[in-house]
Amino acid sequence: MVMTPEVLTLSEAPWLFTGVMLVKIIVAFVATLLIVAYATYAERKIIGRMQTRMGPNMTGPKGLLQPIADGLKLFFKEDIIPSQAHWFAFILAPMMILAPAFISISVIPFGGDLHFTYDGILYAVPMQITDLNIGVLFIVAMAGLGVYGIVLAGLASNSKYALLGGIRSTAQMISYELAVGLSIVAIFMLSETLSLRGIVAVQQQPLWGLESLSFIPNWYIFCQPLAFCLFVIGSMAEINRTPFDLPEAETELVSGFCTEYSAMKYALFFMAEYANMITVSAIATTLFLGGWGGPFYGWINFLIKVFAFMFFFIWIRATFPRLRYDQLMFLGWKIMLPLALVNIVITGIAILLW
Amino acid sequence: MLDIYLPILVVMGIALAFALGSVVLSRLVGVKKPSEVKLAPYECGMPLIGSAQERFSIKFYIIAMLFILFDIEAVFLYPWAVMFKRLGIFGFVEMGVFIIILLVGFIYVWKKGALEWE
Amino acid sequence: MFKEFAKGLSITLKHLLPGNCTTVQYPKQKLEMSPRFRGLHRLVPAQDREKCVACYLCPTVCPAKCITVVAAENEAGEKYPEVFEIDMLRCIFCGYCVEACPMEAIEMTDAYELANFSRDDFDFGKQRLLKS
Amino acid sequence: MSDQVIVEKLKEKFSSEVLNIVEFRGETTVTVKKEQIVDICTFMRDDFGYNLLCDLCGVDYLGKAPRFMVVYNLYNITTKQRIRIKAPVEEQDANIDTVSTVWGTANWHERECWDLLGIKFNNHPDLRRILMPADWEGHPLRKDYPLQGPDREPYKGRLS
Amino acid sequence: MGVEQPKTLGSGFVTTSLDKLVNWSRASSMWPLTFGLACCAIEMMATGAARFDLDRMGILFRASPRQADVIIIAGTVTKKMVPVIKTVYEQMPEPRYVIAMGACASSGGIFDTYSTVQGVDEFLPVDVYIPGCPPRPEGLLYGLMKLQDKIRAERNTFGAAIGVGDVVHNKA
Amino acid sequence: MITVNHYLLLSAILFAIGTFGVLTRKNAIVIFMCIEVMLNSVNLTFIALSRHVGNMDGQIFVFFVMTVAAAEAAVGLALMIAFFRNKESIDTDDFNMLKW
Amino acid sequence: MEVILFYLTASVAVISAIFVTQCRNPVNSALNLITTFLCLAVFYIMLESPFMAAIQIMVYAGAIMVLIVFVIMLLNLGLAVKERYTHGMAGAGVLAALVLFVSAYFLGAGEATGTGGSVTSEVIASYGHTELIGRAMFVDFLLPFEIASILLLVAIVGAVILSKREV
Amino acid sequence: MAANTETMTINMGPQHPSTHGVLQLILELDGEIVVKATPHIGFLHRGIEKLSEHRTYHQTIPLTDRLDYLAPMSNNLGYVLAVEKLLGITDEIPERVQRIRVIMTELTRLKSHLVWLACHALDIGAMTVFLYCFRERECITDIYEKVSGARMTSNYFRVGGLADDLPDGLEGEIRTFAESIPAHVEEYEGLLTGNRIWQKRTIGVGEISAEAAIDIGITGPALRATGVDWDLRRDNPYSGYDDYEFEVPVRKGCDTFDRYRVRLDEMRQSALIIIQALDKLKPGPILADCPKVVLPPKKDVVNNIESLIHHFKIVTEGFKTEPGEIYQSVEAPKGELGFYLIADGSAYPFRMKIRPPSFVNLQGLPQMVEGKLLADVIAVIGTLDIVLGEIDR
Repeated sequence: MVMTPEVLTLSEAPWLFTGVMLVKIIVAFVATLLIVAYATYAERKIIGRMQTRMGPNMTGPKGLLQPIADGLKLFFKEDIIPSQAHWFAFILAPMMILAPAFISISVIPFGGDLHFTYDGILYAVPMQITDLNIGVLFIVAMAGLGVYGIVLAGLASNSKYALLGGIRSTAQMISYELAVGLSIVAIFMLSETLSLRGIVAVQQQPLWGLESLSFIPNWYIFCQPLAFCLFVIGSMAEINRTPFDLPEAETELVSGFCTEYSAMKYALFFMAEYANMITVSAIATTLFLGGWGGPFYGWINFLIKVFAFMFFFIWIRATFPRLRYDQLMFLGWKIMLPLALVNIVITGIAILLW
Repeated sequence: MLDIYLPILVVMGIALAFALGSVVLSRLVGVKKPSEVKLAPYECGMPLIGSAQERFSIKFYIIAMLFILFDIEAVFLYPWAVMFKRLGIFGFVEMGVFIIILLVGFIYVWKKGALEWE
Repeated sequence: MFKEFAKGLSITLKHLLPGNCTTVQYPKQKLEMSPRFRGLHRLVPAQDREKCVACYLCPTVCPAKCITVVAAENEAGEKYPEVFEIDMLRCIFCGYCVEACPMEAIEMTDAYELANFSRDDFDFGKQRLLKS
Repeated sequence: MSDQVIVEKLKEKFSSEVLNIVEFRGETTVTVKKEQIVDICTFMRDDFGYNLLCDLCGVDYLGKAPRFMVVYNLYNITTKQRIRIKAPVEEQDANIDTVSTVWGTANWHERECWDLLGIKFNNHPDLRRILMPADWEGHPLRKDYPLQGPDREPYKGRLS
Repeated sequence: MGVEQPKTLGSGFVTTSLDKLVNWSRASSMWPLTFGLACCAIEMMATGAARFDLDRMGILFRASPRQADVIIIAGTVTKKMVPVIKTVYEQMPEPRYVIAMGACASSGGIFDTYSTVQGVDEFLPVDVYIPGCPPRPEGLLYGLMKLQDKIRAERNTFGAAIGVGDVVHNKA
Repeated sequence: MITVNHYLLLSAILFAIGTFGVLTRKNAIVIFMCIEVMLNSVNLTFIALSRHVGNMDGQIFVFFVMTVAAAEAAVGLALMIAFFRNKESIDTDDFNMLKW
Repeated sequence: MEVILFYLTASVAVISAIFVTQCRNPVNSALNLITTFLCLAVFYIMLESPFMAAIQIMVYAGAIMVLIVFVIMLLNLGLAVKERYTHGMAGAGVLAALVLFVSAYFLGAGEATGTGGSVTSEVIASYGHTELIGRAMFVDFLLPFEIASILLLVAIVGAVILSKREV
Repeated sequence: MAANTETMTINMGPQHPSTHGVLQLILELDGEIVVKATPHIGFLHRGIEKLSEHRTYHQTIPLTDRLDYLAPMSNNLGYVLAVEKLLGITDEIPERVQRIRVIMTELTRLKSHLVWLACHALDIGAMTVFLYCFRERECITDIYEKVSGARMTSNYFRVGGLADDLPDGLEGEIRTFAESIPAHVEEYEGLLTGNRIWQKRTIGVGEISAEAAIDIGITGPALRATGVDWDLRRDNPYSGYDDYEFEVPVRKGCDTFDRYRVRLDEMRQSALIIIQALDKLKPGPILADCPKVVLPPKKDVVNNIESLIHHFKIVTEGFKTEPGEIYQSVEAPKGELGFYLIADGSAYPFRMKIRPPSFVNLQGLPQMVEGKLLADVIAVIGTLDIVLGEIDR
């Protein structure tokens, strides 16, 4: 006999709800942390290989303990707060940049429903920390908050490099936030929802609603290729990855906004970069690649797609030089922004004509 | 309401606790040997020229300002996009007018050279 | 434009494939030194003593002035260096001493693992140079 | 135009200025008085096409009078010819006019010359020390300046 | 005279293991400052490049002294450069190490002249000297491994971190 | 039980704080921020009342308030910068160009 | 639960709002103002208006405050600005506050997330807040919406003119 | 007053990742735009010119290695040629010596250009090119090591010849390497030349006209990228360069991109020259027949008392030259490297002035970057290919 699963709610089963929630959060959090740690390792390995060298292989077996050694070392380093720095903002900045990245993870669906029976009742629990009906807006808002980390780092450090790096970075991030924010509007026109879970659900239908094409999933990458390109380029810029890594551009601004940061606070910046990379990959997966849909079991599909994105980011980093600041702004404002608007108009016309 | 937002609150708490905890713990266990030079701002090893609190170009400000205005536009676009299929051609024209008016501003800014750096 | 981007990407991807790695894993693998490599000096021993006859050519020709020789005479009336010392920290491994030595009494080995903790560890006297 | 012809013409124009002409290993060196050095250099540049000032340096002939010599190595990119001009400078109040107006490159060369040899270049736009720290005392390339500096003995081996 | 025993956490199993852990992390993740002075800097770059690959040992070059652990003085130190090096070194967080790479940094080398400092140890506490002009990349790698040995031989690193006593340097 | 009055009281408090700030501070930027506090307190009132009466109008109003706030921020701060360039100060006492 | 959350957030909001007015350093003021905004977003969520909460963060915290912080950086007001205070008009502020308190008091208590009117909690839950906003905005408030674009246009032009170098 | 409140002075270097050593630049920035750039040098001033006055001609050779440490053999060559000219033995240098010198200096040019490209690309953010270039550079250092015994400071050329002959089998290795160069250059070009980002970063950046370049004295590839067709190897040939057929790459763009392409073309030409020289390489003596200058062969020293005395005399006293002064320049990878030697008849140079190309080229930096963006400064420093070792000496 097939039972319709109950939705777990706080009011009906408070303890179970809380327990499941905590388990989900902890799993997601630990997984993210692990991916963050090993993303640094993977990046060093992959870029190393692309550059005909080995990458870390002397710390632990195959160098697998490298991220842990780095983390521990930074943990035990002396923490310098420059005397003329605005100490509160100086400490707040790395947290402000890391926290939004982690918080954004909480609305991303990793997989379909998980069914389990407790106390004789079949429950369906989505593999997602929580599904907001404004999920995408939430992420955009969090990305907006992430800017403060960099602004404050630049402002608080009382160093010219940090100031310049912070300012550059902020201008860059907000410019591309706009392009990214506008590029995904076309998705909502198609999906008619802002909930990430809803968007994934729409993408699991056959392509363009045609049953004959059912072997191709209705991923938005197929009907919104322009939006996808804009999103990927824009988010690369938003998370300061090469070729948009100007704020940290070592060869210009030493370390940009984190020039004055040492020890664990620097580690947080470092982690935030990779956490942001994961977040962005996860969002791109959800919005354009059909989330957890695919040949394997839910979250495995999801992780494969996320890792593919991350590999792409790493690959780009190994290949391309860095843009110049004015070119970056040019690209953001004069190319991506109009293109995003054009994309919206085209999508609108297409929908109206369909 | 709490059903949905409680987990976010918890995640927020955990994320902040993690960030704060690691910073504070690291500060506690790190060696502390401050000196005047160490706490001075980094300047490639040279004595400071001028103050780090110098001003920078107005252009950055223009970028931030434009961002606000276009951000508002994006904010208007979200509910519109979600409602688009239900609003139909009417909604399309409506937003078209809105975007065109804003584009006028954008083109003005472009022509004024506020987006140029050289 | 996209063609060029793709070209760049393909070049890096090609190198990702196994077999392109050029790393020599130093402590495990070591490169073979060329026979002419100018590493740590060595005083060439003769039957019962060093070949060196303390002719002072090497300290004279040394551009870094890092060789100290004090000559003495043994019972047989042969000149020998009572002190022969090279300040390894100052030595620039130019090979002039080897070139100048008429007796071929000094040569350069392929030892390059010379790093050490303090200046005192670089006390390369006659005995140490004979052994190296 | 061969070197002889150029030298003859130079002599013609600045007969009172040219002190000495030497040829050594196929290179011509003209020694001139320092007073009209800018005019001579401009003349060399404009009339003979010596548009590249390869090198400018000072030499300290300690014990001779005049003690210093400022040397200009000129090159003509079109005819691929070189010529050398030297101008003596006395030890007392060592100075000479700058040629940075003739060739821009002289700017740093002259600064270096001032820095290392203490020859002043009149009308130089920016005569500061270039290689040594701004507060350095003495001019190290002078022959009477000890190699190791005034405050240190030369290194004589580990044992000393 | 009576040498006072340095204040430490003791040498119990736990403290020793913690020390080992901290030492291990420090030895496995030495980030040098991107700081080249002269010829040796090129060999330092070559060491970082594909054939010798410093990244294998977990070594990344960091541009800001705030994030660096090791300063490799690679090249001739001139008197004009001394204040700069001092400042940069001072701005590195503890624990910090100094490697004098090459003859010039170690002792002045061939440049026994007015403008050159005769060895960086005149003003910095050098941990490892690497002779050579310039040393081979393997020489630098060997020097870095020597430094790792030195770090691993340190005692009371954990104690010093939590504010009990200072690091005791044992002979490696 | 949180009633609409709670929200209204809170927004009154915030408004008062904002007003106080506007009236006592001299730093134009701080005054600007205080104005933002006041605007937000009004927004809170709008939304609370809109929910109270079960009508979307208030929320739409908030939307427009935000738009106006954004425009105001852009223009206001631009004014401030323009002023600062002339006077090297953003003290309101120096805003005396319009004094009669 | 909700009550605790309300009071907690409310107190944070009020305290940070006070700090906004009292901090000597504009940077601190700005940081506190961000906190106030975030608290208000929490209230909006409690009032079942998640879309408003999101745009509160996006527009206020994410955009307007960035601009303010930029200006603070731009004008180099980061550290120790000497400032005079006037307390002469403080009385007016207190008076304003009193008026508001009284008016709030006389309004009478009622359900915050009301059951009355057409937009009930159930409607929001089923139809979606964003959709409701969209409908209201693009059907009922068409003209203000278009006028908003003109306002933004004017703001763009004004701000560019004001901040251009020639002025 | 209002005008200068918006500039910001920042200090780039001496400890900065992209100043290629210890250059210090004081930049006045208006936003991202450089209003004024002032280079400060001298942080690596080691006193080589002064030191050479206290070393014999022979002992000065290792000093020249350390001038432009990216191209040690070019410096060796310049110095050795200068001393040979001073001694008047230029015509007595055996052909094999000249050929080997050409091979080694062209390898050096490749080596220097590889490091330049590596750093230039890294500065602009293409870090993979850096590693590829160093991979090829390792081949050259291997050749260096096999020839001279050191990877960098070769100290291989001697006045009147070479320290040693090429080891057996190395000719083949050099040939293989030289033949592989075009393919490698293709690879770098694949990553950079066509890449839009690279083009955007380099085209029109750091422009300087030919007139300005000559006025400042810029030489080498930087001058050739402004359209001036001048190469000392062809125009004032030395060491038998007139024997080879090669093109002098010239471009007219005056910008960073053209400087980049000129250097890449030079790399290809260098490979051609190496192959030609290898083709023409015949066995022969590796030292000139000038017993007063060159050391006698080692086996004679041991067996022949006359040679031994001779050996002692040259080593202890050094060789003496006629008094006189000469200026000898070579086309180093960075431009015209000149040695101005004054001899007073003793075994020591009376005055050695080095004309370092980077020193002069660096003077053009302010002109090239003022009015440009901060990131362009990095690109321009990279494209000037400066080496502080020879700037500061």
